[in-house]
Amino acid sequence: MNPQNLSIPILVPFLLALISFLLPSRIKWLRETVAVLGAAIIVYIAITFFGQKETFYTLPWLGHGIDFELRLYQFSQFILLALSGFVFLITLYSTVKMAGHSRVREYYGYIFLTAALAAGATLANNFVPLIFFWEGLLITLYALINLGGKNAHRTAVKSFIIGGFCDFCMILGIAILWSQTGTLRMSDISVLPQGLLAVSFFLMMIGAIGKAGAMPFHTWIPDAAIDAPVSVMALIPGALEKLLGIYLLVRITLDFYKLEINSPFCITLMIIGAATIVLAVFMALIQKDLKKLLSYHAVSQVGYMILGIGTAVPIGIIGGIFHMINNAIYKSGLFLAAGSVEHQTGTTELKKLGGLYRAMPFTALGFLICAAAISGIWPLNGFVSKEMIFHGSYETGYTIFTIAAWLGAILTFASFLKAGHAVFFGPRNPETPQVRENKSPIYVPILILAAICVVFGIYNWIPLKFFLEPILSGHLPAGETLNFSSHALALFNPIAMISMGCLLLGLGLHIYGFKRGGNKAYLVSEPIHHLPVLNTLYNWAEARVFDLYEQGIKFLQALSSFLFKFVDRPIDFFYERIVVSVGRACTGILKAAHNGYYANYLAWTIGGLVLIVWAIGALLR
Amino acid sequence: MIFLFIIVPLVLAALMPLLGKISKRFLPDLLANATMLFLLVFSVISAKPLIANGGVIQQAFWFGAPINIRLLLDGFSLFMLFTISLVSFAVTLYSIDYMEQYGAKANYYALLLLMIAGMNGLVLTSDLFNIYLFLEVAAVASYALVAFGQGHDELEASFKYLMLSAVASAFILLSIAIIFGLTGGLGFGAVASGLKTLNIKYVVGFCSGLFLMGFGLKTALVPFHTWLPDAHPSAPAPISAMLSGVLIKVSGVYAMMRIFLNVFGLTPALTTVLTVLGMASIFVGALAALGQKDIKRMLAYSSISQVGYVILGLGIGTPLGIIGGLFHLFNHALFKSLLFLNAGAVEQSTGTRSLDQMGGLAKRMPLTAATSAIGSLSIAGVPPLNGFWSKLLIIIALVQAKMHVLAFLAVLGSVITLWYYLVLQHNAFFGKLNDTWKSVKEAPFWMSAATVMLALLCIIIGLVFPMIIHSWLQPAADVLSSGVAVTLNFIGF
Amino acid sequence: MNNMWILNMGFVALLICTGLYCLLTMKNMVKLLIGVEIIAKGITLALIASGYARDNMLVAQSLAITVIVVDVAVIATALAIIISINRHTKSLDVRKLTKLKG
Amino acid sequence: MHLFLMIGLVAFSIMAVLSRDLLRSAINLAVASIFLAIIFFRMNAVYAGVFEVSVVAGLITVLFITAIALTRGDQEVVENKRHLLIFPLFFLILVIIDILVMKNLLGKIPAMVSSETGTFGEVLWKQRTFDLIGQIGVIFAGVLAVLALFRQGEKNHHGGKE
Repeated sequence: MNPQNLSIPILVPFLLALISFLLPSRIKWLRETVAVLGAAIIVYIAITFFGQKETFYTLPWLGHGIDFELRLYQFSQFILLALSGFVFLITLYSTVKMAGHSRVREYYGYIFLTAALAAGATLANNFVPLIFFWEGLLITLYALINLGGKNAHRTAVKSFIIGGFCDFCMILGIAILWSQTGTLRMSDISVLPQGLLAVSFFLMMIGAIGKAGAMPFHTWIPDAAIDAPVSVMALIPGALEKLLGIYLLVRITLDFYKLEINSPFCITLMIIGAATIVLAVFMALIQKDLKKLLSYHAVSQVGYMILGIGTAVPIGIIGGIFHMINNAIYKSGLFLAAGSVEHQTGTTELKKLGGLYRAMPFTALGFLICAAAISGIWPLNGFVSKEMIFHGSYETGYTIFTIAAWLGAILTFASFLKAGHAVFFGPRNPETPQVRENKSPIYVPILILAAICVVFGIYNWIPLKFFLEPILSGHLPAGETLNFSSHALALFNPIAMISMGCLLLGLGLHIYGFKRGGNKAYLVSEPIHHLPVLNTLYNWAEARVFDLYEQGIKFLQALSSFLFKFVDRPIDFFYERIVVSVGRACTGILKAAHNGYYANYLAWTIGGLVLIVWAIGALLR
Repeated sequence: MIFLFIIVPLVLAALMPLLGKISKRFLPDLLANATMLFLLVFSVISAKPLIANGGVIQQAFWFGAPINIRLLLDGFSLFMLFTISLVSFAVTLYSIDYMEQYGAKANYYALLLLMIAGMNGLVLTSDLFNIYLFLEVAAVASYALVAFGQGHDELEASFKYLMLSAVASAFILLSIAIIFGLTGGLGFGAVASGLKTLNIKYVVGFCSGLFLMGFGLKTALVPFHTWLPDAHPSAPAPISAMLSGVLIKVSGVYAMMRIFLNVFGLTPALTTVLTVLGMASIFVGALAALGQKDIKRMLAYSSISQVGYVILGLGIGTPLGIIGGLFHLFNHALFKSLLFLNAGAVEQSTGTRSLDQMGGLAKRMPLTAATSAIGSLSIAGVPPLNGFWSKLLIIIALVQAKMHVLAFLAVLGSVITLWYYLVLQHNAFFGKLNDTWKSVKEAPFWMSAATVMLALLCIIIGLVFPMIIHSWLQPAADVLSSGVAVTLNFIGF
Repeated sequence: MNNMWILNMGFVALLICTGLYCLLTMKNMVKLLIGVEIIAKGITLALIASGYARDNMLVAQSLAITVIVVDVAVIATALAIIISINRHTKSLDVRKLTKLKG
Repeated sequence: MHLFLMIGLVAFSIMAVLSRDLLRSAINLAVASIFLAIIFFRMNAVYAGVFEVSVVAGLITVLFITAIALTRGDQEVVENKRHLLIFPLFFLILVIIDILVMKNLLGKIPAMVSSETGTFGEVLWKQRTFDLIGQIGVIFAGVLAVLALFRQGEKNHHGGKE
């Protein structure tokens, strides 16, 4: 493949973004047509790139090792394909969902810009372009959230600051890495995390998991679920950020740093992963809004991926990556289904919904398959990847993490039973208006995603063989081969049995809660909500006590009022009285000096001449 | 044929009044823009490959016979040609809509073309006297263009400009006469070799003092800057852009640096004087700009300040300093013309230049506000726009040359720049929309096209500046930093 | 020959300083222009004197003629400006031209 | 003789500056030009001399007189009488400095030999062709400048700020 072609996946979406910004809004179907066709082109490009040989492309830029370098290899091909697939589906979906939005022109422009930047971040083989694209994604995310409702701006700022913090950590980490290794080319770096490099590992890890939305950098996602357009949620926190964040995390743990199994770094990752799974799923369980519930799951599932990658055993890593792609598929499917419901009923509050499966059969079908997949029901893809992660974490010997993951599985299933039950089954809520199925551009993407869930589950050798095993192939001891498909769907081993047991437990929990809640599906989680200790914790969580961002803001406010009184005022006094008055005095003198008299000006000129001639004479001596 | 750079605008300037009789607007607009586009393309496509192996001297032909016009094209002059063509193309584009209100478009374009012919001639010549001559061509055209509005302010500004400029030209010519009397030659090579054999440093010092004053006045270095805050704001906006964007650089910076670095050779004394003058300009310009209420006058003072940076960078004389200075020269040409064009758009729409009366115009003129914000941020040196990199290069060069105090002061000047540009941007475009401007409209198409083009260039160059430095600035800086040696090679001329 | 050049240059200096005095102190705009003209004379003289000293008369003459032509253009433009100003202000006093300041 | 002509030149220039009537100033300037022309003739600069007489003493004086006539009749600007006192003082100091500097320089500037051949026309045409282009440019510029300044406002006359 011609190396120069490597910039095409970046340039084409960029051009499309420009076109979208410039297209006149008068012609009705033009913009949608262009968007869908453009997205199709992006997918086509990604397909042609798939399966190519490893290719490098270097464009000299700043010199000193800071060049515009791209690299196409198995992993980035795969991510690129996944990215463009999601962009296509979301664009298709948006043609109906976003049609009435007042700023739809900007919407498509930013979507394509996001696609361009994400492709750039995937292909980058030099840290500086990587940072460039990475930061660009932050800006498009900010812009896209801003397109939402009236509180959107606050959430957008929140996401921007949290993302900015994580990216800052990453840049710091990269800087340390650069100073230690002397190169910025990503494919050249492979070091042992010792001393300063360990610090840089942690910093870069924060950047990666922060992008993926793990605890404690997740808090903007539930807020954005309410404020941002749902298609944005499906695309960015649902799919893109997971893909990119986990992609970078895998690069860090596999390529840049050589990690030993059960080294402190791996343990840290596993702790973060397990904590994210459990805490987020507890939060998800009690949510009474479908979109918010989904967004907490988006966080919780990241925990599985991080846990899987943190195990550092091949099956765990593959499981983590597989879970990343699976999660992106069913999570965007779920978000899109939620959007579909919202599009018809105007709400996503569980209380106001019910019995929609008759009216919206396709949406219901898609939602159920995706929900089953996320809960890990045999034989869907979620089951396969979760099993691999369970196996991986079990192999490390720290069973506690496996147990945490199982706990997460129980509650995930319970919460989706609740959500599915409340939205699609049970009696129709009299308050909701008469609804019918949406147009095909809305449910087709959902069904496609659901179909992929099934295919990747039953025929799991397809993704495993074509997408995932090549990634690890370079990292195995010689002679060993990978073959996971044999036991991927095996039900009859202890771990799978336990998982299945967990699902039964989840079902039991649901039935118990349903009975207790007076046969109201949206109340099924109340028994857990009102458990003695948990209740307090939940109340705190609702009050955002655990939200580092909100707490940070509060702390900053306190700090700033302190600084205002004891530091700022004195400085301000200095500034007001001295700097400004000196500046004003200088300005005043100069203004008075330019008095408009020609003779005065000429005198300056001649005086200057005399002075210069004298100075040159004196300096020559 | 490099000669086309001079003869094409000159011939068109001669034809313009006749064309104006045939068609009042269309033909002059079309031909002027076509000429600028031609010059721009010509400088990139045709002239650039010529200097692949260093400077060339090209002889002009008249009906097949060689005549005694030998033009020197090297990296430095090509760089200036490119800058002139680029800015003047934007300016003519802008003039299509803007100059409607003044009438006499043909006459206007003729003067503009003459000014460009003068600048191109100045840049391409290799003869001291021709420098003076073409400087006067550009200057006479610019006097008329400053006074083009025929109002009281315009005339007053033009008169002061003319009278001060005449003195400056006189001193330049006096210095040339003295050098002619000493060496008997006028070509760069002859003068450089003559001065080398004569070894009379005091007289050369005196002459460089005269040149410094003369070209310094054209450049608007403090204390020779006094005409600029009058003349640049009074001119029609495209002319303000042209004067601030290129004229002060070509007739001031280019001529000064060509003579000091390539003919006289830079001495430590000159370096000291240049850096001190540059520093003084930075601060006087910036502080005076801070107190301005008139948007164009503020921009004019800011030109003084920014040209100070250029002189500071070039005055250090180290290769990096020269690159930084030239890069800043180019960048300043871009964003200052952008800002002047924006100010013109605002003035045309609202009828005022006073910052106090504006406010909230971003809502009514979003494109102007956006491009103006880009220009302001760029000139204030906010990364990653182009102005940041050039200032950074200058400051690094100062640190390398062990002038730490100057480096600190340069940073301080940049802070003041940011300050008053924030004031400008805030007062003009942001904040509450003044009720008077409820019905204000965005600038017409060609005006917006010109400003958007310049704003995009600011961003693109900020991103790809290493390429610009490599392909355009490095040859120019090589010419300057090789000093007198490069001129002595052309001694046969 | 050289001393002749220096003598001439002395007179050139006198002429230029006279012109500068005129520019610095006079009020009438036309008078200022006369000052410019005197400086121009000094410069022309300097050119011719330089050519004379270097036995380069022909070049010096062509330079001097060019300078004179340039001068005419400048003076014509300046007079046009002065007449236009006079139409606005009905005055020739340069000290009243202080509207632009600060 | 040379010295006397020089002194005459300077004297008439001074009179042009100090004279309180503009018309007389202009005429004094023309006389100074004629002195300069004679100096040129004596220095073998025939063409320059002819040009000086015809253009400077002739054309520029005519321009001045036209301008003075066009602007006359409005408030006359009368120069201060004090100049008659101040200027001689200034001039005396100037002459002293001038003499001191020149005396210092006498004989110090080394000579360079350069010789030339050909006629004036050849030099102007063959050696300094580029100057002709510049001259054409300057003349154009001057003409267009005057045209631009004296044009009658078409529509939207911009200069209505009186």
